[in-house]
Amino acid sequence: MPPATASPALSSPSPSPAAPDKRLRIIDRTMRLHGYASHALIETLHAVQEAFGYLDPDLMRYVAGRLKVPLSRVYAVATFYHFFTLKPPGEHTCVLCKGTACHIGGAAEILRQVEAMLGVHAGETTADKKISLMIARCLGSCGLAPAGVFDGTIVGNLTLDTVVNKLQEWRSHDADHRKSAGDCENRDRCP
Amino acid sequence: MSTPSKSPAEKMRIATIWLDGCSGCHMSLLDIDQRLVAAANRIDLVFSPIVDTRTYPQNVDVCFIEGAVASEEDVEKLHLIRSNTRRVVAFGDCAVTGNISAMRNRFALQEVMQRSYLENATHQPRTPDRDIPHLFDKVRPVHAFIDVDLFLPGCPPPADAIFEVLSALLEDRLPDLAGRVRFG
Amino acid sequence: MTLTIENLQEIAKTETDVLESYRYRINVCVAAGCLSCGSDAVKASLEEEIRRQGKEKACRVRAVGCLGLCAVGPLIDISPLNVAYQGVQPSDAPDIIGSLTGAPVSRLLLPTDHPFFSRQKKIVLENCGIVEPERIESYIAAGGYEALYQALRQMSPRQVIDDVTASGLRGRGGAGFPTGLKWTTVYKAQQADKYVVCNADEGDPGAFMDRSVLESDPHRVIEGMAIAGYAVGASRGYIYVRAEYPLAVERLRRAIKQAKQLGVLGENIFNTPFAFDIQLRLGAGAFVCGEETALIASIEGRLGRPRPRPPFPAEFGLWGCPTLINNVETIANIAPIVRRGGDWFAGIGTEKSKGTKVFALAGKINNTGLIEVPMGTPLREIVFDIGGGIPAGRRFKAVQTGGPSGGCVPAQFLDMPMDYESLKDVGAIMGSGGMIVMDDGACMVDVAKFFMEFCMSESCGKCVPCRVGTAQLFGILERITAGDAKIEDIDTLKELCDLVGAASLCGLGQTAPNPVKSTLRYFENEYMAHIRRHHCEAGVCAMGKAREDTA
Amino acid sequence: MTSNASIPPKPRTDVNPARIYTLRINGREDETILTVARQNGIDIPTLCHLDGLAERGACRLCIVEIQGSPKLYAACVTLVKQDMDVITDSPRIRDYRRKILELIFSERNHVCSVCVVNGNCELQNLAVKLGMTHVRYGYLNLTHAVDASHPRFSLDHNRCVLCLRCIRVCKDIEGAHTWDIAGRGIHARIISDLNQPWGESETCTGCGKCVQVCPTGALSEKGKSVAEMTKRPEFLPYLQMMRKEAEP
Repeated sequence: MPPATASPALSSPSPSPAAPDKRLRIIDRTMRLHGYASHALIETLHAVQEAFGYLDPDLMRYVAGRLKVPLSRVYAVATFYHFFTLKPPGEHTCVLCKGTACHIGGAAEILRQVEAMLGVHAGETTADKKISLMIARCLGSCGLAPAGVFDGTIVGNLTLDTVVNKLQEWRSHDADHRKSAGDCENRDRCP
Repeated sequence: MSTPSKSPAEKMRIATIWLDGCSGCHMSLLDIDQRLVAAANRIDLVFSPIVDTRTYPQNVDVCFIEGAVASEEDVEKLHLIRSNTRRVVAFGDCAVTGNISAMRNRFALQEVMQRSYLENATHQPRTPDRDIPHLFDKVRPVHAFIDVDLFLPGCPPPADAIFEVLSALLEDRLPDLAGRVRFG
Repeated sequence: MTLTIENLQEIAKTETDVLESYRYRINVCVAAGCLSCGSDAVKASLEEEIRRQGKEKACRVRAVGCLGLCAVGPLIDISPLNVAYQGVQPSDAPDIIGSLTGAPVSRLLLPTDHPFFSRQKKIVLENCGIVEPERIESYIAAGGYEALYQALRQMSPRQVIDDVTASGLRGRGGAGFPTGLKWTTVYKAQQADKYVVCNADEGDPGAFMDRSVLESDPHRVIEGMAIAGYAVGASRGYIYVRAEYPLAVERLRRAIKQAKQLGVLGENIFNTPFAFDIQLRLGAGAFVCGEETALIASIEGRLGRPRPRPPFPAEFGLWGCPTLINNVETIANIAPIVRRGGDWFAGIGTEKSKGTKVFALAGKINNTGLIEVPMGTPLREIVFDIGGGIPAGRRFKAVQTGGPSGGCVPAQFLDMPMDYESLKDVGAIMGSGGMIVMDDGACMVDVAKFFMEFCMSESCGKCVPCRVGTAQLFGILERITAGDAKIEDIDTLKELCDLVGAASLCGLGQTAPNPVKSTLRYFENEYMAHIRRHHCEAGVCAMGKAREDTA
Repeated sequence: MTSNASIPPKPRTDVNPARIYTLRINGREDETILTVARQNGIDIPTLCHLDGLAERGACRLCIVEIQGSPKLYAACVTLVKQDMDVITDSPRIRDYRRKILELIFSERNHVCSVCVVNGNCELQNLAVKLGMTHVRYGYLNLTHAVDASHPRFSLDHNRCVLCLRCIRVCKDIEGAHTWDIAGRGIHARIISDLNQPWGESETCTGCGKCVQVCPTGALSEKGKSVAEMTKRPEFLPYLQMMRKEAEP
């Protein structure tokens, strides 16, 4: 992949990949709010991930150019902090908490079984791009251990059955509704 | 099992062995050259790839172990050596660190076998599966399995260092390896 | 234009009058714990039911913060009836609203004389479950921002610091450094620009005290920071909060906005020259950013790798300026101390550990949730009286405090007072207040392995002892729990613990061996059983599998 | 085996009798312990330190004791103070240093015998200097790649000790900041730009400073075989001095 532009890190970035996006404006706003200072890097990456779901290389390049931060530094920050992900998430995200209380409550076994069921390791997305399986260090919901987050909703007192049911629901629900919900941008907000 | 102490006239019983190595350390041993001849009348080489003994004897004073540990068979040998030898010397980098032999550790054993016996084979590609010892997933140094009394690193260890160790053992003193050895 | 104390009092009065105009105030917990059990739906259905029964004039539903007993959420409490309900479902709304004038709904009743409530002493959490976290008026009605007024208008910075020093307050983030001393250092630093940072990067797995405070009483943190800013001479503050706490982030954002609108943040606060502004910074999933120098690096948008200290942040911190860094709970103690005086605070707790401590009870304990007790409260009282003991008739084995930097306290120390020194004596630490209770179903080697895996994956990788040492330690623990270890591995384990603890650059590495050291100290027999007999008494470790694989 | 009176105890080659060097500070307070020690002819081993680069205090090989404190201090980042008594060498420090070095060796694939800098390697020399004859910890056998995409240089992650000299020289001296470190903990590794192959880096000037300062064979010149590569980081203090001169 040869460099696309002559001075890449500092070139004025061509708004990038998927679409000429409203989402880019959110990112721009975050940077503007911080006066395009290099110390806004983490805040900006948060905005990118919030808007796009992950940190796309082209977007990292874009942010690097705007904030005048070296490319390698952007990549370093993006990979140092585990909250950031460089891969697009699946349609659904299942986060299992691996905190102490959840561990004592049997989270490790649930995770093991779910990994086996989905055929992926934590941090990966199923081949059909349907489900991303993630782990959290601690959700701070220790009173409800074992806990997890299913598409943004915290669920407590998990058992293997509840997790498996939820995952199967995602799978079958989508199989039934694939066509009808096809034009909806965010499936979960569809009526 | 106790051994009577030796009078100076008595010869020191020495053994050497190859596990997973290239024999380079043994070559270096021979590089001691004429000094070896001088030492010869105080040494009895009781077991070695370069002498014609089949079984490891008892009451060995010193064993030089060349090579890393890669199989069940190697471990059996090590235990046999350890229980019949007063002092064990890890002889050369493979014995001390795993060295070249352990470079396969980064790959799965299956991959390594595939590459060496099938992909790179020019004649009758076939993975050996009979009458050979079971290979470990990871190659490890000697001290991962038995106590080692002296480490003699180097690939190979220089003849001078080997001679110093031999002399020290004969003179019942600590070898002075400072400046004489290094890894590699 | 600028806010006066009269304005404040007026807001408080209006708020109280409005509230008292309702005959019943139904307080629904909307902190994360109860929200995840559906308390927002409960709130909606209660409001719907009130409309349906035409009781809008008599009842008001309030969204309040954490009521503490997360185990049985969603929780609601009804004042002035002094009735609390647990495990409330939306379908219960008709019964609840219908019973307001009669007998309470017995199937949902949560006894309010329950030791869980009666044995606690609340300072940090005094507003939790009382004020509405999303409304500044509610906080003001509870006496909020009076302490700030008092500090700005009636005290010199030196006097504020003297009060904090006299209170004996020590850092609640873990190390227990005297707060007054820290404030004094920043106060004395001769530099125009100074900063106050609130460390809300609650990273210890098993700790959720800070989360609850932020979600339930965010203005308390803002007020504490502003007072701190006045005392040390800083005009800007940052709250570094975990991105994993979206609700806390949202409520903090709202609270900061409200505070600015009202004028308790901004220029000329309470008509004084003092100006203070607070910004939020989101953490991004790195435990090491709880370390002060790493936290500063992260606020500056850099990699959260600690740097050697000295210089300490109090002298050389954010952008090279003197910086005061205090944890959420520490800051939440400030307003009450200013309001009621350092001596009052110093009258609570033990000789060297003053005040109260919030603990997050979790693990194998009946009443999981958040509690606040005076320092020095015996562990037994916490576990068995307040916590309600161990479920399913099992035996108490140990409690783990201090997370990955802490240790475990076995049963023989159940009568120990919970304070900084006593915990240190038995090889644990106070830490931030996470308390994981373990029953006889927990394998202590597995627990040690769990924490070492945590430290290994949270190590920033800068210094060798921590980066490689934790990986080596984890490897050995993995071999032990797989039944694949030799007896000499125990020596290597101890030796590595010593090395990593002594030679690592920052607190993460220096304390990473603690869970291993502590479990070795009290449960070495379990390690031995794993190694010698390939036996895990708790049945947690799958020892057989490893042996089959090698066979 | 029963012991026999005539057999001396096991000869141990992994420990050398240590002398304790104490350095008493009086005078300037703006220099590090390392600098003052070296000015006084006292040797303290280092790895991440390099004259001319900003200090990191990361490898921990230069740890020393300060009289009156139970803690250990990295000599490269600790400033001297009046009346400070520094112990730069003692059995305890020696023991820790050797163990730290063992940890480094256990981390990646440091096989000297097939290394391009065999005989000219700082890591290899440290093993000799600290009397480290073997590694008692299990090897971690991490799998890392080799990046040979650059026309003149190559990067073998397996030989990297994460001293970050390359990052510092590229950022502070060359000003390109091509290198940085991705990930964290045991998974941390050097990357160029957005984790692109080095040869495709858009910011690398190809100056080769990183190669010269690398203490091991991780960064090397192409075309060099085993033991053929030597590094010359001596240019650094000179460059630093000249840059300072050039400043207005």
